[in-house]
Amino acid sequence: MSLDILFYILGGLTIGTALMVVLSKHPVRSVLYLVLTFFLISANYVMMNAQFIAIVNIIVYAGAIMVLFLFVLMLLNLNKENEPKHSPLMTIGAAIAGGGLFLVVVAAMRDAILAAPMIDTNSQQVGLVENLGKVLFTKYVLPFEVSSVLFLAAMVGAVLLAKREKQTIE
Amino acid sequence: MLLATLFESGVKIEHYMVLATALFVIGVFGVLYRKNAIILLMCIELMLNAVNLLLVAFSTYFGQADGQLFVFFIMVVAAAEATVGLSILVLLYRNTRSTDIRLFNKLKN
Amino acid sequence: MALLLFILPVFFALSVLIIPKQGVRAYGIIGSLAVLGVVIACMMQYNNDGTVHLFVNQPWLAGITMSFGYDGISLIMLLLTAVLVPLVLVSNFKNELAENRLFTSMVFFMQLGLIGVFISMDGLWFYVFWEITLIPIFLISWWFGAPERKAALMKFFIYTFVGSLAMLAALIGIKVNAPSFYIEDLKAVVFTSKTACWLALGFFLAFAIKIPVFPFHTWQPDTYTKSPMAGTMLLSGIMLKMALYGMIRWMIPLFPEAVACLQWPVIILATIGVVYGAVIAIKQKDMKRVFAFASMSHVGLIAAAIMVWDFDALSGSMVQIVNHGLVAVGLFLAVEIIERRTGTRNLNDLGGFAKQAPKFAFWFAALAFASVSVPLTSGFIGEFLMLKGLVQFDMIVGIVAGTTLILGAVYTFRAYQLSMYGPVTRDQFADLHWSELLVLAVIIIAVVILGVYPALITDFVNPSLKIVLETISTPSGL
Amino acid sequence: MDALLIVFASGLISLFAAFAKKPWLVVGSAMAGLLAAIIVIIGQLQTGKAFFDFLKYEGLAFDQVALLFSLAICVLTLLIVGIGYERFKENPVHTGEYIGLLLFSATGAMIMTAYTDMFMFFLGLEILSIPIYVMAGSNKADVRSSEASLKYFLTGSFATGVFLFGLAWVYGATGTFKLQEIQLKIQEMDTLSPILMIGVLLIMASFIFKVGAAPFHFWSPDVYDGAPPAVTGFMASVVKIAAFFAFLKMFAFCFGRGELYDFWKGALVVMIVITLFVGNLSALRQVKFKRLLAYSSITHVGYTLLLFVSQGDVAGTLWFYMFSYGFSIVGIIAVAIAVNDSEDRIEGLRGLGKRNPFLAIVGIVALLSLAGIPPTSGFFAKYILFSSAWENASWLVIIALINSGISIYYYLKVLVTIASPAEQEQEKIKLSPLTIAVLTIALVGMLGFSFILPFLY
Repeated sequence: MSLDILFYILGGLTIGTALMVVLSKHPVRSVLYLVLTFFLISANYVMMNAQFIAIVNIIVYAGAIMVLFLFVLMLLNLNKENEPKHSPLMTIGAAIAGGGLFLVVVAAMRDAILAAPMIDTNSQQVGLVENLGKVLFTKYVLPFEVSSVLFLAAMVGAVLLAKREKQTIE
Repeated sequence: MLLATLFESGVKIEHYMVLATALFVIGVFGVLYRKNAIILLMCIELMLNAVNLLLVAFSTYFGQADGQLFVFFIMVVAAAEATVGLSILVLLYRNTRSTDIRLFNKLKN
Repeated sequence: MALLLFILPVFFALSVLIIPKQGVRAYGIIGSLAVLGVVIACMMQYNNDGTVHLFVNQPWLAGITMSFGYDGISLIMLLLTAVLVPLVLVSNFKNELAENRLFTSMVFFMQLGLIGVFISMDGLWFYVFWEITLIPIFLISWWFGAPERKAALMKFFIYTFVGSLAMLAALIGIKVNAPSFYIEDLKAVVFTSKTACWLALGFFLAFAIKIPVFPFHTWQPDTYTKSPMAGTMLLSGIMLKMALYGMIRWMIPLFPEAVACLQWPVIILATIGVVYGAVIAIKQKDMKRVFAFASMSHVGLIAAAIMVWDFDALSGSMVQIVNHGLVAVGLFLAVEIIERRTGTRNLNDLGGFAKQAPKFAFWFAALAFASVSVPLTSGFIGEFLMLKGLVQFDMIVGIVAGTTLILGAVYTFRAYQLSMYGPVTRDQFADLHWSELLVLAVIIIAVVILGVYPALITDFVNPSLKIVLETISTPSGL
Repeated sequence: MDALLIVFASGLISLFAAFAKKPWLVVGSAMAGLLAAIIVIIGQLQTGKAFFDFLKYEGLAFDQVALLFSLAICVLTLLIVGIGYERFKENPVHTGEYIGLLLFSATGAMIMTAYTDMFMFFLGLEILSIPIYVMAGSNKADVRSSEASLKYFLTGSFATGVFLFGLAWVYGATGTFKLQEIQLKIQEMDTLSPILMIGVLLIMASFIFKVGAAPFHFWSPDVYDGAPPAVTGFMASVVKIAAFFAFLKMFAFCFGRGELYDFWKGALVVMIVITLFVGNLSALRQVKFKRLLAYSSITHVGYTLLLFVSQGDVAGTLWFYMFSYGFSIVGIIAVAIAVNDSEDRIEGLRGLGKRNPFLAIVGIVALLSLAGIPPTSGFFAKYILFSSAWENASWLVIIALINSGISIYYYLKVLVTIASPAEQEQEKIKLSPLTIAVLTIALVGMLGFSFILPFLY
């Protein structure tokens, strides 16, 4: 029963911080709320016994990606409230679109038929590093290798875009 | 292993499905609502995280590692996307001194 | 041998682009005469049993077959094309246009398309060549037409293209039920009469726009007046005939079930066109417009006669197709001769040329007589046979259509009289250049010979017409 | 797999070759790599053997169809590298990065043709997209280019998010990421799970986003307009081929079960109709050349979507259609690059016939092919496409034909602008031998592709 309550608290907090990301006017605050959201999501992962993903989530998202965001915000000196008022029409439109999507998905969930769970011997250990590593380096070794192409491309692209040209300085 | 018995103890997969959907919808709402490109990027990250949550929930439910590995790859891609997205923003900021997407309308007739 | 029908036009169309400017004139005429030679050789070889001689026949992509061949009907159309193209080139001999490489090249591409239309025995190839003809004629008119041509030509292109799309839809519609696009395969498909009517309507729309039949004619006068003379000649001389040929070869044989529902509407529309064209022609000031509407009137009669689907009427319409092709080219040349010398086509500004240019007066008069189908010209035979068919079909329709004889005389001789007689309006009017004389003489001689001895055409086409008719008179499935 | 490795390796080599600061070396190595890949693919098609056959790899299967699509991707990338060379040369510092990214993107496209599980599909999609986001903004001094890049990036990654969300639901309903198993699981279901339907719908929405069909097309005119022309050509040809084939594989193979098909077909049919009309009617009033191309490409997306409701050899039809469309795009983009009008007006094409007759001919033929006028391969492709869709959706084909009729107006407008003489004398356009070679290939492709094709089978 206590777990139930724990879930509701965690879930409520997650949604709350996520909403704050969207609603807060100050970009830096948004970033910080997002970091908080990621921590809460990680907590959810731990509750689901997916420790590895929980750790990676904190390292990659909260640690690397969000720091990058913060860094860019500071670099561009964007840490001020410069966003003008939204037109009410736009707000209502966005809210209706989002709400509609939510309702449709939740309605579909109500009589959802999931695939049969195939909990077998090592289901308790599914989220542990050892198990994931084994699957990753046997079954999914090719995607793993291929993702290096992705990183290479992203790296080259980022360098190409962010590098200052000589003529722009002159 | 108290936590591992979660699914037997009352927190159902449905709860996570709703939570993930809510997070995703907040992300979508943010993309439609906000005008600052950097915050749009953050909202997209939020959407991806909602997907991750959903996948992990399914993966645990099925007792199968594939879903969690997919999450792993989504993180890889999210990192790459964030890098590229932020460098595009830096580039644009250099040209326009702003990240407000409403200013980017040079392409209209 | 018959493959040369494709190879020669392509060869000349491309090679003319790289030869020196002075040679273009002669080169173009030589090329078109070479094609004429090939066509005549094909006619010699043809044993006149009325069947289709396929010289290529093999399957190709996605149910399309490479089937090309000819029978009597195709050969007459080929001959008409092959005769008219050199005439068009010769009639431009004095013009700078004839020196133009692009122009000559486009004429050859046009000829390629026309030949393709007449020898395709595969539905999709028919469509392909049908569309191909559109591009050169459009470019000829676009590049060399009157200054304010643009809107009219756009209208022309879009109109005809949209019509063709209807035909494409109909073709796809039949093909779904047939193994291939080969004409015999398509003919073998049996439809309910409702489907057949819809599909036949698709074909009819394409043909009706090109012919043009009454409510679809609005593109025609403007396009004719804004095109250069060569373009107008090609349009009215041969391109219209594609549609008439298409009716005989494709529309009715493919959908014999649809004759019942299409016959009356088409005949009525065509007959309205006959009278309407003639009446409008009488009121025109612009000479080219007179003959544009006249052409609509004449061709409407042919379309009506084809829809009667009677042996004599068909035979007559074949004669009239040839006759109208020749005469239309001649009449537009006459207009061009006047315009070239005086700079105007307005009938009110013209007059008195008969005294200054007696040779021109004579040949133009001969053309006018041929146009109104006096006996001894081929038009007489053609119109007589067609009207006979129409009267047999329905007395009232026949009589209404028959008024074309009287109305035709009115507008033709009005145009002739206003331009050639009356007070002299120009200080000088040079008589015919030899190239113009040649064209007019060839046309008149051909028309008279065919008028005296129409069997030259009818003997050739009748066996084939008989076969086409027979396949229909026993509708499969009934 | 061989060709995939070759293309990737030549992308790497191009990156390093750039240190020599000689653009021709970079382009040369890229083209050599692509040529080698083409030869390898053809060899594999002929013999059925590949060097890397002995490796078993999860997630990729280069079967006959995948090889054919890879071939199309390599050929078109080769042509686009060829026509883009002049522009790349202007900025020699970055040639290596441009070409390298283009080749990486082509690698991603090839992965998308051969994927058998969602892992590879997703990675392929991203490897395809991320370099294009960058390439769209590669004209760094131009704000419009950066803007195009941002718009493409935002919509692209948003679509990725939507796709993943849909995929997660499909995973929830089926419990697997493998195409084969997903298909099996869906077949086995007694009744369709609602979350599966939600998943399929979301995946379809992301697909509509990615290919730029209405109602999610708003980004594509801006992006096509702002990106450098060669990149626009790449987006219109290679990216579309890969995206269409990959999604076709997914929808026709996995989600093809009767009730599910009826479910998404309904949504798709509506979108096809909207796409056709929106693309065409917006194109009618464009005055800028690349924007016109963008809207016309939206219309073409609409035609191509007909394949999803067609019968028969759908993949073969798609291949033929996209290949001949790709040739036309290469031709028309080459014209845009050569004319190099900074304002990109359609009027800027006036007098092209005088400035360079060969270019004018290529442009005219490309327009005819786009409009689907015989005897260009564009016509035959369109015909085959329409006739395969006739059986299942004849009224949709008639709507598509009506739209072909509308589209003829704006193609004709451009065509006659090319054919008309200019008011004042303009300087002649000189083409490099490389461009001429590429254009000749494209011209042969546009005119002769459909005639060669039967002999290839």
